[in-house]
Amino acid sequence: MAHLPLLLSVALKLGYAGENQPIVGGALVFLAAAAGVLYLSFVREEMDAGPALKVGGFLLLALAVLAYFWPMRPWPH
Amino acid sequence: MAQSQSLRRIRRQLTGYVPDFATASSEDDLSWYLIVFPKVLLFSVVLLVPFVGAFWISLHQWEPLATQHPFVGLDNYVALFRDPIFWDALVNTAGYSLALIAIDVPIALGLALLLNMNLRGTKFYSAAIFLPVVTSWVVVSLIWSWLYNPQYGLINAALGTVGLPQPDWLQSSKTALASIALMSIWKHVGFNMVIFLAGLKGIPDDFYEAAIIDGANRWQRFRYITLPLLKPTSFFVVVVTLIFSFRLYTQVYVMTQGGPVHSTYSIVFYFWEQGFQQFNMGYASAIAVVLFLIVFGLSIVQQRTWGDTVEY
Amino acid sequence: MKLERSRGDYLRKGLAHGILLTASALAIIPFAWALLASLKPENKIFTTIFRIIPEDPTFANYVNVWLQNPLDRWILNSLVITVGVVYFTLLLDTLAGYALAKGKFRGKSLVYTLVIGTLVIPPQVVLVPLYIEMNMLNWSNTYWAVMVLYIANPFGTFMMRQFFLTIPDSLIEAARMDGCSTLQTYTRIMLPLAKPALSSLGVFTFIFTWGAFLWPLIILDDGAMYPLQVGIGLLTGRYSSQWGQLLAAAILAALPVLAAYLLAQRTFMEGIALSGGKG
Amino acid sequence: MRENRVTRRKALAIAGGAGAAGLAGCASGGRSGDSGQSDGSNSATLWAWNDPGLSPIREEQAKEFEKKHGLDGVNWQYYPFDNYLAKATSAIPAGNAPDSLALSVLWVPRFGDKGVAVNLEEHGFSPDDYVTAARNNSSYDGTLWSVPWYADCRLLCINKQMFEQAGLEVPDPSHRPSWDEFANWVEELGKEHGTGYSMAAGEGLDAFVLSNGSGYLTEDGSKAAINNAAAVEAAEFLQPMVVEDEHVLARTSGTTHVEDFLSGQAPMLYAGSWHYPRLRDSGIDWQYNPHPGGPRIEKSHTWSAGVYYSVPSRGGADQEIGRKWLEYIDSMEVQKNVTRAMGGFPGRKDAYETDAFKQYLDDHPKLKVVAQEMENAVAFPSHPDVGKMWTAVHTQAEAIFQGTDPKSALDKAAEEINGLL
Repeated sequence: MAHLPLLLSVALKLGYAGENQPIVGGALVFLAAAAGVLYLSFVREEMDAGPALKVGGFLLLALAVLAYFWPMRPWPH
Repeated sequence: MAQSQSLRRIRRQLTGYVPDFATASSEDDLSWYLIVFPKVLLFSVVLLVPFVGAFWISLHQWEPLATQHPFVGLDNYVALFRDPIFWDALVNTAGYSLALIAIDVPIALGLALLLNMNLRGTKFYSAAIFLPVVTSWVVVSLIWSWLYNPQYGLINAALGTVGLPQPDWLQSSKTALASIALMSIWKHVGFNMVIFLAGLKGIPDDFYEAAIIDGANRWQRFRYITLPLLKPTSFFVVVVTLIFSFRLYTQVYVMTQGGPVHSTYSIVFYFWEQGFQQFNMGYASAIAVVLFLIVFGLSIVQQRTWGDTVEY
Repeated sequence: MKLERSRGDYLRKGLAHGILLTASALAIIPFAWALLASLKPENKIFTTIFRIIPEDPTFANYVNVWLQNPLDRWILNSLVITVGVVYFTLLLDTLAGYALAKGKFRGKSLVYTLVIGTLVIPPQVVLVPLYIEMNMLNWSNTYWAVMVLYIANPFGTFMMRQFFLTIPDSLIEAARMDGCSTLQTYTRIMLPLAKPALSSLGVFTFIFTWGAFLWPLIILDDGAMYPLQVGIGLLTGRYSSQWGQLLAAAILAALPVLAAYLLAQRTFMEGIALSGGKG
Repeated sequence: MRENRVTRRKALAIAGGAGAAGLAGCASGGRSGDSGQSDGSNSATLWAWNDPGLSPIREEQAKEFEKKHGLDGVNWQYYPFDNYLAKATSAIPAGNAPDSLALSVLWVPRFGDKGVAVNLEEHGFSPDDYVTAARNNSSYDGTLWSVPWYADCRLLCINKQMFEQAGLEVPDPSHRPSWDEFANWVEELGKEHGTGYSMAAGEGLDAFVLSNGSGYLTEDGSKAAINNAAAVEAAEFLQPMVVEDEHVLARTSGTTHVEDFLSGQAPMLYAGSWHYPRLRDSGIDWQYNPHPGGPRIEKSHTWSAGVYYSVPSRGGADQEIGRKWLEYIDSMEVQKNVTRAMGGFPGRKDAYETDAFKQYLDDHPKLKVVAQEMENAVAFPSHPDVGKMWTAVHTQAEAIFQGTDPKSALDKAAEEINGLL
């Protein structure tokens, strides 16, 4: 478990994002949520997820990308 | 049965289901502990341990910026029971909670009954009435502190055109708490209405058909079918409303800061003021512990008397 | 007899529509007023207070609030915190609710009393001890510290327990006979059945977390990390609040939550039916 | 029924894995990002309660300060005023203190008393540089704990147009009305416009009590004076105007009285010098006048508060950078432009003599009366529990304006204050 402190500090770094830094922690949260929702709506048949859940899954993926790239957008902010 | 079709759907899938790996695991406690463990760990570490910490702080004369905090035992609690402002806050909060339970819950039930008639436009009505629940307390309190302005607020302007008296709302100690309660009911009634509406949809129609055949009029049907069957829903609504109303804080903080002459002090606001404004965190934590005991007692009593089982 | 019934029916329906219309109007008027006030230029908000419809409506306040404050970042922060809390709340609360409803293990009633106990603790009360705890973990000023308080909220567990009580035990026996472990019964049978309850718990949690104010303010240090509600709180100065921008930000803050509610309204309604219907 | 052949173990792994990753991510510890503490990076962290009007000036000053000392970053952290103490009392003991923080006059004595602020007299700051009110506000127990960025005072603000409509002659801006003259104005304006004067209930009573020579504490600060004859006289003067003829509005929440004036509802306002920017842009024909003077003394007094900066002595603050910030705030370059920047008045005495300040007053005659009133301004009582006294008196003020007998209400406030001494 030697790399636990490394994992800890890296994971914590994700929890904070400065003024114009990419929100890595946020992207991870959106990815986890997207993975869960997409898994439930496409892989688990019994859920017979309606369109809202499926669209929601992809929306979360889009948010993950947005969270990562939006702070680094070229135009001035 | 509202969810009977989903039950049938699951059974159909189950029969065609072929488990393709080792025999079912035995019904030992381990798997249940594994399931409940994450949540219990989380709320113990994040809520219970800090609450025990708050109790420990309440045994000290804890001034946030001081370096050492002398142990004082139960002095904070003794001072608390002799403090008139604490009793004011307790009476105000109990009154507010009673108003919510006595007015908010019946109105919500009434609206739910009307919406259950499946008139045209039900979706619009339920969305509109639910709108206040969706916005945050800070925003709603800001908007209403303008509407309540005695001189140029919208409410008094409307009352004026109809010739009704124009009360001072938040400016007078007689009507301040009532104004906050009125606004809170306006914001919260949609929440209870939606829960009641769902409860009504859960009642099977064949009960009503049988009653109509026996010639039961509208009131008898309501009295002898709807109300008893709604018991678990009302239990859920009253418990949530009770717990929620004892947390009265944001409206008081934004609109009146305790209101004219302690008339809108709530327990959590008094806790916040003592702990974060007046530097007596020990005394404030004692207030919090007493509040916890009161509401915890009330919810246990409520659960014992009402119980959450239903007889068909 | 037929004519009587229809006139009585007609009258009753008219009355119902009347009451529902007034209730809806009362619910919407304050927001309509706030929307109209937010269209007035900043220095005219008070001087033209009596005029409800602004004579020179302008979107200046919306533009200013967007340019002068990191509103885009605040909205993103709110989304990160809210989506994170909703996801983990649904994940953990359904598990705990299922265990408390259908589980057979020693200490179940103790855990249930603990749930009721923590449900009753007002969040403001644990702020200082929790701040000290978070600081020991070096978590202050991170998303995780904000989220953890709202994920720990046992309201979802209480609600899911109510819901899972309505599932007849016969169904679980059937699943056990087919060789599902406790966890598999959960994912195979319980989750699909709980879909509506999941959506209502999801919307309730989304609304509560979206409105979070005091805890994020205390635990976060950097203005760029603030969720939207705390950002709006910053627009109220001690002596000079920028009312125009404040109202504009308030309207913008209400839109995502309203969208979440309208999106989930169908399953939302069905969901509470099951949890509230039978206890 | 379609049979899904994806083996459950793999599927479970994906869902479980994704959730677990997220969970593991937040179960970890470690120091948060570079929020500017004194850990090597040469940047400053400053706190202030948020005031939308002041933020632009603060950003400007941060840039100049950064250039002057070659720092690689000066970041402001703002918190709402009501929760500012909650933030400070949580963060400082836990080691997240800023390098310098703005304090209200109600908090300076507490920070001094608990030794949380650095004693500035040991670092070349001397209390005699400051105007009397600012000097008393920034020190406690005879020691200087903070440096005034700007000081302020309270005044009367008049809507000239509404005055003329009521048939009253607009007074000269430097004229201090007596109580009777003020009562006559309120009477005439009330008849014409329905309302004569709008004030904050608590501070409004304080101002009239001070203007009659009384205050929270006696001269030597040993006993409560809020219930002495002069104070009761002030309360008995105000109460009928609020309760019976309702020509005076006693507001209980923060900024409503200013909004009464801006919306043309109230022709006279209990105003502060910091309201100058809002009044200037309001499009109303207004002027400041000195606060009415009571019968017992010839020169009236009003509170002086403002914004004061301190350096935390604990909690990981980089005191060296903090002191540099105080020196910058205390520099003539900042003090002489304070009024131009945001309508506040300099804390430093010698800033009043500079040409920049004098020139600004000539260009903005309405502020001349504020400069005149700054000499009469009185500091808040220098006591760690001044916040509790403030709440005690203001609660009783609200009671008086709801009709309670003034003497018994002020006796209760005095009893509470004596309990704190």
